[in-house]
Amino acid sequence: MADEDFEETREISVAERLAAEALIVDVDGFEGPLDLLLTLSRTQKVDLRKISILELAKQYLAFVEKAKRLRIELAADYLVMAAWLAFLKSRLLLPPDPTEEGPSGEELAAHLAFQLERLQAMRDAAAKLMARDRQGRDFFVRGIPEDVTRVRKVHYSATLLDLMQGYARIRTRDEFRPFVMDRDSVFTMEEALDRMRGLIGFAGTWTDILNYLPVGWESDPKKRRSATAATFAASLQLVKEGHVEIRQDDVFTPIELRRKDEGYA
Amino acid sequence: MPEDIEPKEESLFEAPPLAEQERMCEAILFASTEPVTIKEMNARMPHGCDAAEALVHLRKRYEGRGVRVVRVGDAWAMRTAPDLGFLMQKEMVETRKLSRAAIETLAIIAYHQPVTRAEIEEIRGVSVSRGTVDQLLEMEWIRFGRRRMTPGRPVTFVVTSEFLDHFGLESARDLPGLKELRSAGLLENRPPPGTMPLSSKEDEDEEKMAGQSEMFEE
Amino acid sequence: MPEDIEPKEESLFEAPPLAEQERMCEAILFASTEPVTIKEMNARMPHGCDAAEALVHLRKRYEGRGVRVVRVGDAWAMRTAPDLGFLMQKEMVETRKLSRAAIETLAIIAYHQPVTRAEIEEIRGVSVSRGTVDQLLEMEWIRFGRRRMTPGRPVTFVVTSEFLDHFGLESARDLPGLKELRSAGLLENRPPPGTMPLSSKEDEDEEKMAGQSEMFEE
Repeated sequence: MADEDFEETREISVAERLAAEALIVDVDGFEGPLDLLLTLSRTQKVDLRKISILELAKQYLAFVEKAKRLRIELAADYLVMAAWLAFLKSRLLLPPDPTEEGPSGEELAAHLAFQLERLQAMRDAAAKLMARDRQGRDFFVRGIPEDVTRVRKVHYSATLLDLMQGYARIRTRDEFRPFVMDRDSVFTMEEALDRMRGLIGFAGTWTDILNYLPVGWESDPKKRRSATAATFAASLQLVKEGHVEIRQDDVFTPIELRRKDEGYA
Repeated sequence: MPEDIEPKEESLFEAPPLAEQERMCEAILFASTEPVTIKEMNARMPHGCDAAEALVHLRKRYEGRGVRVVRVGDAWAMRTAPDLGFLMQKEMVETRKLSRAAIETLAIIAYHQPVTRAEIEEIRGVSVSRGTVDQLLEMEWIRFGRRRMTPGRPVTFVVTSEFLDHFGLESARDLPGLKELRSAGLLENRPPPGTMPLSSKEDEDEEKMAGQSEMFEE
Repeated sequence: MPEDIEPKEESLFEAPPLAEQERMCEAILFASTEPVTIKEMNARMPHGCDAAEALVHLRKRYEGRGVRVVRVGDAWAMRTAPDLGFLMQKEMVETRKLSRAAIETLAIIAYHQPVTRAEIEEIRGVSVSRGTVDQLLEMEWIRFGRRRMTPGRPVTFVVTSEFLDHFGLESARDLPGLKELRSAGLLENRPPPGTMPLSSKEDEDEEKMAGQSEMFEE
């Protein structure tokens, strides 16, 4: 392989060899193998579209060979490219083997040509871009800009409801107190049951249950409320036990009860 | 770079036409970070230019425009027209809920006006911060009323017509009383039943209404 | 502050005459170093103004003058005429010298956007150093675009409106030679032969083209 390459370098003209040597000296100035290939391709002095990739591969391999002879260390990617170009060269030179898989030498060469053309196109575009009229060099922005002051206007909102609720909150605050059981004004259901069991025997006719409230619990609203609730609950318990009957004619009318006699049932 | 930029050298070129000089003045004044004197303009413009004359034309051109050529000391600059200064502001309106302290203070003033700061504090049970009152004054929802004829002659606060406008009230008397608030279910937390002696509540309302009407009569 | 500056509010006032609107646009653009969008102009001008229409007139008025009204992306700005750059030595800003790698990378991003780092490397044939991208990001000439919907979800790069402003481009479609490069197929991301055109790769290209056309078309 190496011998073959060496043989081929002899076929390259003196001028090309000189050019290759100049390139080697400048090897640090290249941005990788593609950049070097693009520079080499210029020595062909043809449109990039008509470039001979086979020729280019030979040029590149000669360059690498030369560097080796001059004991110049080439970066790994240059050697990878050299190996790939050697492979490409063999593909391009040998007649296509129909049994072989993979892309043909022509396809690979075409892609390399495309890559070179694209890179060159981007370089030309970059040059055109940098040559444009540029801000701060060819045209200028306003020298004394006026600041745009940001005025933050806070708009406070409140509704009539907020206002009224706020007022109500203040005016009723004193009326609140932590919830505690006021034992002395609570009449329990057990107490009511005891009381009613004693009295039920006398309830032969319909009687308002409020008549069963304990004495002294009618006037104080707090006591009355508790006693009423307890008495009502106790009445229901007595109904459940089958001792009394209960009725209410209409909504909010007095609740009445009477003893349930076997004879009446 | 044209050679004729060097002002001291004899130029073989004629001075650019006046219209061109005007363009140059315009560009220089636009891009300069500070006002430029005629002398400096002449130094920057090609040989033979007359910045003073070009400026006269430029100034005329910008008459009545959104931008003007103005004199700053012995130099010149371009500035936006003063009547368009409002365009240099970017207004951002932010709507914020009034704080609870402010709402309560406002409510007390509305229901009890004219009311002193001490009275507001007594009703709220906490001190009223200067900021809260200032905010309401600034919003023009409250204003100072007559001084109270009591020791110290404290200032009083009353609500304004802007306040009435905002809340859609014809007068502060239209504010619903406590009883109405309660029946409308506006009391956030009802006190537990039975804890409120009915008679005292009624008294309170009556007293309030009496106080209010007294306050609103001139 | 006139109430009618609030664009959302219904105004009782009619919009100012067009000549007045032109003055306003002039003042706004004149006062700013940065390009201003139509939307922002409308927000700052009184209710009912049409900055876009006023701008058409303003732009015409400044044709051939020392200062021009230019479009930068979806915003507008005033800039001195490029032929007068020689007057502005005083204002010249030393742009940081960009390396060849940075310039090429910038051009590739501009012409191929949105483009991934891998694609830039594929085109240049060398790896892109972190510093190069950082420098362009720092200059605000490029920014991150959307992530590519391919394995690894690589980030893409696109150019910014600052880039357009710096190079005096109205939009990325106005890049020099863009059409020719595209019709020559040189903006394609052709996979090397032999690499199986993976479905994901195709997706990528499709998306890329979609992204590009989106970027370059109105």
